[in-house]
Amino acid sequence: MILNTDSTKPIYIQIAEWLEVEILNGNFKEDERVYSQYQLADMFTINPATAAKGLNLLAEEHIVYKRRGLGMFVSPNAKQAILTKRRKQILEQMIKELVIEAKRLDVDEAELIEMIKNVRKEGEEEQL
Amino acid sequence: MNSLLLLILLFLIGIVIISLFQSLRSKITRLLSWRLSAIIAGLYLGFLAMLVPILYLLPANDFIKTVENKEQAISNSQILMNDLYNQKFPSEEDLAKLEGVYKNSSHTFKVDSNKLSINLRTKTGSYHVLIQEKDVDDNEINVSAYVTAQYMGEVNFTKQLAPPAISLKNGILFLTTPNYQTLEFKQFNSDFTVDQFKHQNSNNGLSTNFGEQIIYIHVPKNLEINRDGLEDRIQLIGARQKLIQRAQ
Amino acid sequence: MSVIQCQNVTRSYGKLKAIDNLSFAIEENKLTGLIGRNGAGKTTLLKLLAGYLKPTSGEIEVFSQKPFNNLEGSSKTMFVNDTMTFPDSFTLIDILSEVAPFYANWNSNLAKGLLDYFSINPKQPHSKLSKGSKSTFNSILGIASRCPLTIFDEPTSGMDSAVRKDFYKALLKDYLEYPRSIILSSHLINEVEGILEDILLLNQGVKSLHLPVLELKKFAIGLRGNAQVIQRFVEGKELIYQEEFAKGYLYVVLRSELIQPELKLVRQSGLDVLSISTDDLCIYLTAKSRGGIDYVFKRS
Amino acid sequence: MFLKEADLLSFSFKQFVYKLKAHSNLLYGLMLIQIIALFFSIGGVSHMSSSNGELSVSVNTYSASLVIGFSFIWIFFIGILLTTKQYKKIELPLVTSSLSGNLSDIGFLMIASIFGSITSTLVGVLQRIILYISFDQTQIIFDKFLISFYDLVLGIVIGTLYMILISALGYLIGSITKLSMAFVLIIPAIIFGFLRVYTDFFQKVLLVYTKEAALPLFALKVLITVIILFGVSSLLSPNKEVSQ
Repeated sequence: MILNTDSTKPIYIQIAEWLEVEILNGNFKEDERVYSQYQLADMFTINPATAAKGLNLLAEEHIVYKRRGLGMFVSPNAKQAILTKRRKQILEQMIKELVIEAKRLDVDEAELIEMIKNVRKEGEEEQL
Repeated sequence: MNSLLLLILLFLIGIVIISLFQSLRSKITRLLSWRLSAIIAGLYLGFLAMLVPILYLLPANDFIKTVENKEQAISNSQILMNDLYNQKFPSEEDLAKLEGVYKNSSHTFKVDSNKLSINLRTKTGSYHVLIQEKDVDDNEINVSAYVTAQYMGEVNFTKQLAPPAISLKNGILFLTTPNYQTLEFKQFNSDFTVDQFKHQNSNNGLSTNFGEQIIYIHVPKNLEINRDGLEDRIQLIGARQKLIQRAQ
Repeated sequence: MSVIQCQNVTRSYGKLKAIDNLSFAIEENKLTGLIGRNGAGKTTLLKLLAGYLKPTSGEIEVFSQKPFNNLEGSSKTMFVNDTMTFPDSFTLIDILSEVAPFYANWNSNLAKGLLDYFSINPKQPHSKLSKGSKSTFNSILGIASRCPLTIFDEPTSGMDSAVRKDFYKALLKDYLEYPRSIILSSHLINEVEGILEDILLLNQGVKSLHLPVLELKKFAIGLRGNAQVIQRFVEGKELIYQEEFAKGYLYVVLRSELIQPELKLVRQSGLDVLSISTDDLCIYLTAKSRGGIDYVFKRS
Repeated sequence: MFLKEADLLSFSFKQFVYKLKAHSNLLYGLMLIQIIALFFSIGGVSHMSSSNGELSVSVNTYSASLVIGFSFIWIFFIGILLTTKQYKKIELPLVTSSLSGNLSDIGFLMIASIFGSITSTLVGVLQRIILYISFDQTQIIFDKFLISFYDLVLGIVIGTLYMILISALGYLIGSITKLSMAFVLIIPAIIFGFLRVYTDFFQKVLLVYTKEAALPLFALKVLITVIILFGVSSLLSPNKEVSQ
């Protein structure tokens, strides 16, 4: 996995997000040990301190929990926590930007909803 | 001052060689790893070390050996010369026995005249001619050439001298010194490092001791001897011989 | 425990002060980047730390000892730079085995493995290597020596980008396996940023900042928009960088803490709030004159 | 915690081994110079002849003295060479301090001196064999043709002592020149100047060594001088920064 070092998004957040995706995809089950900071550092060629920061971010959000001496484990309800967080933070932020952009482009609310519906429909068709 | 100049010259040669080598080195030694250098060093050392037993095994029979008693030989020669100047003449038997004196050559001639004159064609004054009358008249002239000890440094080269050419013609005995002779020797010295600690005064100035030649001529009884102009170099030993023997 | 402690270190060459009153400390087992532009004094500082040079004034302690002419210090320090010389009588593979006895933690397999991986012919002398291969080889020595303090001075100069990436990967992997204090100097921060823990930014011999990389991201913030509006917010505040990119439009960079309380207000007044990449931040911090290259063109 | 002296010695020794391998190719210089000296001395180092009117006797004297002398010059230059930047630079990637660097240099010079002395003395044997083959053997004076084994060993020991002394001198001169390049000009000027003005004094100093006929005393003199020369060289260098 290649990190985007040019991005203004800090690497540790990219790490945290990547771990969240792994959990969402079911690659880590509840109470399963996630990668240690050193494994992450090795995998992404990043400083272990950066990796640790990413893990701590997840710990603060109770997506993972620490067992002393054993490492970080996926919290029960981690998936739910991620979903909630992402909905709350990321989706809301995106929608905010979407609304602002729509305003700039003179797209009214009904039109915007219609566009969203269309995109969703296309996505479902592709999946089939 | 001269040796200082030589030293500086050696120094300069050293500099030139080393700097030359340095510039070459960068090109050559790329190929020469330390392993190769070590091997070459070992071979060089081993080769040189191997030469030591070889040196000891070399047959040294032909070498000039300086085992003779040089001091004795030289002093014998000197005493002999003194005796000659003092008109004390040894008999030929004594002369031949004397250490350091070497018989060069001997000739026998038939007398071809009732007179004998001597033509001494020598380049140096180191020829002494002794003429002794025999007890009998056997019509023969016996000529022997002797040479006293000759040294250069420790090397006795007495035996390497060519004898004078001697011939008799019409009552004239020709004594001719040989052609200019050159003798060469090779001497090995210990290195200056060792010299310093070998308590010997190895002053490199080798002293040379040229010897003298004595021509002993036995003539038949009653042969007339003509030694005009050469009285000091040609001595007649006759009746006086016995006197000398008694004195000894 | 501090591995390196510098107190008011100055080092001058004649009148020029290459290092000017520098004080900092580096903790054990950290991977620190020494960042600065060409001529910022990076190499001088590293030579001071490695004990090649003596400070003109001030105190340097490496492993609690003065590094200059210090055998014990030298045994714990490896200084990789592009002037390392090895005798021509050694091939590269010889060098690896000859240098090994000097360093207690030397990892011979790693050294040979890396030499093999980077496919440098091990049967040639060091002086025949190309610049890139030389850098690679020296870096291999730096990694394999596993010295408690390993210093790399511009280790990647001459390497192609694939080798660079591999080198950083190798360095990080070995660092994870065998943690030690590493200083890595570079003028290209975005290349090393990821693997660093701390950054020491040097500007003309003076310390610009010494921070964990993670904090560097939040260190400064950029505002963009109407010049008059911006002026209202930044009045009296120290700016790191400022650029008038179009008439009436201004782009300024300043320390985040100065503007943090008003950030909401800033956003509401229609200004763009931008985060600054470490790369840009370092450029801004070490710029010779405020305004950048554009300033030169505007003046002429 | 470790003993610092043991540390210094162990690192100096490691450096010495490293340098022994690193500078191994300096040996070719020695070999070359010895071979050249051998060629020069095959003609004889001195020639004596005397003659009277009918006879000229000459003695050519041979010895390996020239070879030894050339080797002395070689070691002198090696002494200087080791102090040069080019040669000092190889210490840098190693664990080093100026003292360990000096000690390893001294170790190298000693080995070089021993090697130089052994080979140059043995070249004397080679010379004898070459001359034995090429000359009429009836011209060779037996005396001293065979070097006694004792003389060989003695020659090697004395040669080694001299070479160490000379290398220490070269090393000191090199170390002084490292302080400032000005000394490159000043030192020869001083040496030649003093040689002219204080010739007697220099000769006396030289005689202290060359006229000492007691081996233990000579060894002692050389040892003390060498310690002083190397000591001064070592004292000169610690404040020297590494310039590249």
